Amino acid sequence: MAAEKMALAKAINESLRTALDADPKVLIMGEDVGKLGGVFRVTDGLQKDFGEDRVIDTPLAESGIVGTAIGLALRGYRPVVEIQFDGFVFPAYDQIVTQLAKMHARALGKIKLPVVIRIPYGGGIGAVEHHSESPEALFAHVAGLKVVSPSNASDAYWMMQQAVHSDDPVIFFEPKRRYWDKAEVDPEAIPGPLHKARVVREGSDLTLAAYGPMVKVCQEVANAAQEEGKSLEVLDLRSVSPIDFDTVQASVQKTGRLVVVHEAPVFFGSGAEIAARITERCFYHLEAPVLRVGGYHAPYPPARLEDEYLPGLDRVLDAVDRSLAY
Amino acid sequence: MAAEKMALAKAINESLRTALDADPKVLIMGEDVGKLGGVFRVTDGLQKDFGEDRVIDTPLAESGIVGTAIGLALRGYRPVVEIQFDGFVFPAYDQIVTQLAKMHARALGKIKLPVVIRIPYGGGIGAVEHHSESPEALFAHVAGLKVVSPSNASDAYWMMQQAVHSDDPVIFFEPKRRYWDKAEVDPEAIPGPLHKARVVREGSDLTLAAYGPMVKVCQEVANAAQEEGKSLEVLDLRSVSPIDFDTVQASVQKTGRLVVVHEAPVFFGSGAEIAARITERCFYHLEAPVLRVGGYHAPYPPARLEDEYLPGLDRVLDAVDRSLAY
Amino acid sequence: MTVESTAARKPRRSAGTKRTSAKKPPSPSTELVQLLTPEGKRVKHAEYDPYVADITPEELRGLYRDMVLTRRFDAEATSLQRQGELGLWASLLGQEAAQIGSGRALRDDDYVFPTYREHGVAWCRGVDPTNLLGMFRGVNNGGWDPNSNNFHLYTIVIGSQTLHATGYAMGVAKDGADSAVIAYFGDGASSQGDVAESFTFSAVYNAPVVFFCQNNQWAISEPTEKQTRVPLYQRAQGYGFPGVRVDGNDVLACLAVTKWALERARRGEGPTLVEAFTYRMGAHTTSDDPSRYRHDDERLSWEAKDPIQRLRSYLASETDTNEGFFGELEAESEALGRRVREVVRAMPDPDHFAIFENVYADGHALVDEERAQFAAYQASFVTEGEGE
Amino acid sequence: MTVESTAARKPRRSAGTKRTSAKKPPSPSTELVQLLTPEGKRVKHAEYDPYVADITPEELRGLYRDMVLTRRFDAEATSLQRQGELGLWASLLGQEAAQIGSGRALRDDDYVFPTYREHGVAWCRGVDPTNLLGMFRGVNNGGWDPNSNNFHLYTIVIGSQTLHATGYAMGVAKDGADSAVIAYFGDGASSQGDVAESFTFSAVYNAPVVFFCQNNQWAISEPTEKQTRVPLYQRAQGYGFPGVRVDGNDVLACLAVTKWALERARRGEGPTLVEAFTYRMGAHTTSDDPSRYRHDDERLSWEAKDPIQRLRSYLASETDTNEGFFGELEAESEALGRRVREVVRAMPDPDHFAIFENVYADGHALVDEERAQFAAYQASFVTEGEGE
Ligand SMILES: Cc1ncc(C[n+]2csc(CCOP(=O)(O)OP(=O)(O)O)c2C)c(N)n1
Ligand SMILES: Cc1ncc(C[n+]2csc(CCOP(=O)(O)OP(=O)(O)O)c2C)c(N)n1
Ligand SMILES: [Mg+2]
Ligand SMILES: [Mg+2]
Repeated sequence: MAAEKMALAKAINESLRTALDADPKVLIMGEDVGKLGGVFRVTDGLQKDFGEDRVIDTPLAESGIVGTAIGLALRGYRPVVEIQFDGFVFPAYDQIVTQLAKMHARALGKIKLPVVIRIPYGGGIGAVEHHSESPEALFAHVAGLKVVSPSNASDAYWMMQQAVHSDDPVIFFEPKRRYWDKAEVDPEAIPGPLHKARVVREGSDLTLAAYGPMVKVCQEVANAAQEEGKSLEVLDLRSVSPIDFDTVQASVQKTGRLVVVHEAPVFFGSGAEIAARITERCFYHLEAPVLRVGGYHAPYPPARLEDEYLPGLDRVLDAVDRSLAY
Repeated sequence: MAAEKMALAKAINESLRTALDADPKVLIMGEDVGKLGGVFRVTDGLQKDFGEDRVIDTPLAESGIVGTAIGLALRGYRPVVEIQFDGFVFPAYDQIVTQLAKMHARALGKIKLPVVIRIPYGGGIGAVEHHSESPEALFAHVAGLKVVSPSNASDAYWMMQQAVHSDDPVIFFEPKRRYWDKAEVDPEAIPGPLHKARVVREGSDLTLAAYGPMVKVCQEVANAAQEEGKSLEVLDLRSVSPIDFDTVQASVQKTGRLVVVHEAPVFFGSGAEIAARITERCFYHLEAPVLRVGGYHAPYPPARLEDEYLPGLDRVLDAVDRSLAY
Repeated sequence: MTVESTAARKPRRSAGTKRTSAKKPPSPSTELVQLLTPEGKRVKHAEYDPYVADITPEELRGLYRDMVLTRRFDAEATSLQRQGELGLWASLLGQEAAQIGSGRALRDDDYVFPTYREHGVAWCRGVDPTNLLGMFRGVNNGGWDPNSNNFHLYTIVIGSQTLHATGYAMGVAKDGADSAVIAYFGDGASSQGDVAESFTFSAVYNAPVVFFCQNNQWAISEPTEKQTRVPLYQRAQGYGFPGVRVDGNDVLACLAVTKWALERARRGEGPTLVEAFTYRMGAHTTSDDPSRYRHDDERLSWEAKDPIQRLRSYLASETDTNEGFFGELEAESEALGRRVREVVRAMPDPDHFAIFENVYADGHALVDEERAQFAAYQASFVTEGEGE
Repeated sequence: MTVESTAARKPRRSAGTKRTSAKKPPSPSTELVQLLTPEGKRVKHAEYDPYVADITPEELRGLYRDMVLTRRFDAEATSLQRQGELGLWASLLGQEAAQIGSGRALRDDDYVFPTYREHGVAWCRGVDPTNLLGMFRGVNNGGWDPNSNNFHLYTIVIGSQTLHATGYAMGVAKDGADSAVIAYFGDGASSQGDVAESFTFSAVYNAPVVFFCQNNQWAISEPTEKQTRVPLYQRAQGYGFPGVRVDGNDVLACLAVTKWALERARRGEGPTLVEAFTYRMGAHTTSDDPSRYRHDDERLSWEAKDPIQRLRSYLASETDTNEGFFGELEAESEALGRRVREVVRAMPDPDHFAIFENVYADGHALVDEERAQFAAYQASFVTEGEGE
């Protein structure tokens, strides 16, 4: 595969294809991942090319999917599991939290759990209930899991490669509303470390930190702010566990201000952890408290209200203004 | 029942007895809650006095317990469900998060879900794996749930009364290592609101905020600090969702310093949310960043290591010193 | 010492040898309860005939009407989705008999726990069909009061509602009432742990609940063989209650079998599993493209078993139903379609503050705080003219 | 119109009327596979005799020895708990035949997924019994390498391991290997959704796994009737694979039935459920007090069916086993007890930094940061003398 412009969903598809090709132990599992290619077509064509033994349509039972993936990992396989939508990961939560996350430690390191759990997440696609949630905090709080989320096709390709190669369980959150956004993917490039944040855009007045679907919003915010003469630095965190606090710290020590943006509810969300830790690390540099923009403490609303619920250009700009007003 | 000194476990037992007596719709459900009276004897004697129809030994299936409790609530019952230990709530997590928490909103308010889920939680009792965890953050992040934790017998009695009367689902975290601690319980007293924090001890130099099992530790810390001439204010938050930020704010505006203490891992824990919000509310009052003392980002360790893992007198004092050093 | 060596050893099979694959479910023909053949001929059934013995032609026409109107409503919703009025629609096309047969077996005081596809059952319960569209339009997550028709909200997380139904039925038993509860779920759902747990709980507590599985043979793109290697109705046996497979395209059989199961529940005989063997004639939802995973001939073969056509044949040949009935029904159908269209198009978007409503019954300080912040934020956009 | 009125209506029962309660499971006698009576008499069984047909007296003595030593180890652990050397112990008292019979049916290349009570199976796998004590002492959460004896770590969350076993078995089948996997679980565990899902997955993928349920009739304080109203082995049928109930106190029958099930798996015939009908003679764990919920006579009646005594009777009356064997075994037993005692008492507490070890295989920045903070904090306690 040569360097090519492709959609984020396609980049993950290509990355999975590369992984299946490179290692016979890699498996794809999930509901409708076979002939259908998944409801978002992320696994399109893989069963056709790699067979039903490696690209496996499972019974409709998420605990069963993750539980058997654990067993397959113990047998030496490297399963990449698809959860069809964010809101349907909870039946598997017990297996993820009490088994997948803890088994390596339980065995004093003697066994490894190279399982990737892919979860299309977030809103903005006008879907019905349970199809637009952002539950990443519920995984980041749990030791033993790594949690990542790419914001663009190139990262999606590379981060999936790295997730599959990781000997730890990785919860791989895919920003579903960006599935169709295109970017150049170069499979020959040498990627940076999986959990390293990326400075998307340099700036001097304030730092915007985001991951997954909100990176694009933050870029738009930075553009809009620039027109008003404000210089915003935009960080793509890429990883929610661990979080690359060093990169955030360096940025905040330069700008003195930080706004964290995510779709998940603010209460007990990623923004809380980032605010707490960065305030501790940058106490004398901060000219304003770290502000958070995210979902409200309410169930994800029906589609016709999601624009009000989700952080968008205006709400982030509002937070930027409030921060700069300190 | 006259005012009486009793253990925290007994106070909950009495509170459940009062609730069963007062309202025929109140039910107790869980594994071993009947003849055995639960593994901690919190439901001791209730089945004998109220019968198997109201104090129900369930099959060994937590999703089933919570799922049927939801159904019973829809039929007009008020189930109080016991999860045997913190680490065993996860099979029920899907029912709690996607159904119990959201059904009232889904029905546009037309149905109510008065379900209490009792969870003995936390460490310090030398138990095996899954018996010492503190998963409260995983519930607080979820809108639709209320999350509380008493620190003493009197609160335990009253907060359980209020939880049973609440028309919302309440996750009731019981500090298992305090089950045997005694305090005066006055069933005639008029309790304050369920989600209001309590100033346990006034002080001027720094605020310690905790809930459940860590309140006692914070009181000991305040005593020890006093001997060194430091005046610490101790808050018992009592509620993790909502959090009584007003009381914390008032205290911090007085002391200028805050240390939050909980057993749960620090990363994405309650301390993060409190630090983020209080920093926003008290930005110009804080003389030091909000510090957090809690569990590490690791599975709860084997019993022989729990003293190192859990926040204790020395670790909290260390944080107090670090805060005061700013 | 190990004893392991005492039994004769089978030679090891070389790596790569295939194991025999899971058996296909046997053909259901012998075990299937059917009262009306696909051609519309009435066949006798010793066990279930009594449950429909005194059904009148009038009532049969009622069932026919229910199915026709449900299908019409469903088609209208599909077309409203195409027009952009709905975000999504889950069609019940082909499952009308299973839903109307079971739905009409219910008494008013029975309680229904549906999935997201029980539009026909909702119809039987008297739920205004336009109420079902709110969630698919995206204006709410369930727009009706469950208690006004004893019809619970649609549940999207697969299988969850079977436990709610079981708990509700436990409550019915506690109350000493003789009503029953019915839980709908699909063939795919049968794999979920929650469904198994609902079997366990209902059996142990002898709860008056009927588990009504519409085996429409597909869970999105997965055929039933991906969920089970034996017919699903057999699942019940291992939990200690009866299971029966009924022709899900035969409204009379569905009516009879569901009545039988409900009466067992009322008599205190506990749960029953009814597997209605039917077929999802359309796509899973309007977002789905079945051409990726199934052949058209399969669907065509099921068209010959159409639930509406078979009752129509029966009505036409065995009862006094005249053409006028069909003509009037056609007109009623069109009127229903029109009304649905109009109501949906006029359905207002929810007020923005609805985000903060009904999160809690007793209120929550954070919700209040966020609502206030939201109000202030919204107010900051007041246009200049308005501002002064 | 509703059709509901067409079937004869049963009169409503007045509120408060009790429903018939769930049926008790029928007595297992007829369906129970037994090769040795409680009195130690060998009974014939056409189907399962072949699996133990060529067993030698030597091998029978081996089974006896396994059971005696396992019981001795178990008793030692219980007493170490009483002495404060262990925080907790889950005794297998009474379940020796179920565990040794099934454990000795395994080949070295088979894989075991235990609960927290399979000390006898661990023994058969060659796991050093003192390794099992680490987690009960609180020095680790599972102290052995699962792959060195194909014996997975103890799993405490009820039922989880049945899915791991199923996945592992799917992997075995993928590899084209002819080994098998065995998953242990209890009667209480049978209610967990995960166990049901493992039945579904293993059936659909035809995975070479044996589900070995030790029905010891209690889940802590709950008798089996709280989990099911029919015998548990019947559960399998509804998922499309065979289930069989074996006398769990008969080591020979457990050996034979497990061998049969394992060979089915090896031949590519998929999963089997074996229910070993046995009895938990002691408390659930050392923290439990069974006097609160069960009568002593129940336990006493099961003492007459003791698994060890019955094989001893058989050995004494039907084989050439002399007293010397029993005497030597007694001495070996005592030596085992002594060794266990010594090893446990000498077991060191883990290094404090073990908290941060093995959280991740590939490392995690936060763990590194917290480890460093912890080190600095620990170092701050260096005594003055050491400090300079
Ligand atoms: C827990 C969960 N997992 C996945 C989904 C996504 N999903 C929606 S419908 C469906 C298939 C359901 O199949 P079936 O139970 O046969 O019902 P049918 O749609 O055929 O009526 C799936 C996988 C879901 N809604 N919930
Ligand atoms: C998910 C979960 N819920 C509850 C518990 C607490 N618990 C430990 S053992 C046990 C009873 C298990 O009974 P059974 O499956 O019959 O096994 P046995 O202990 O009799 O061997 C319970 C409820 C647990 N370990 N895991
Ligand atoms: Mg289906
Ligand atoms: Mg048991």
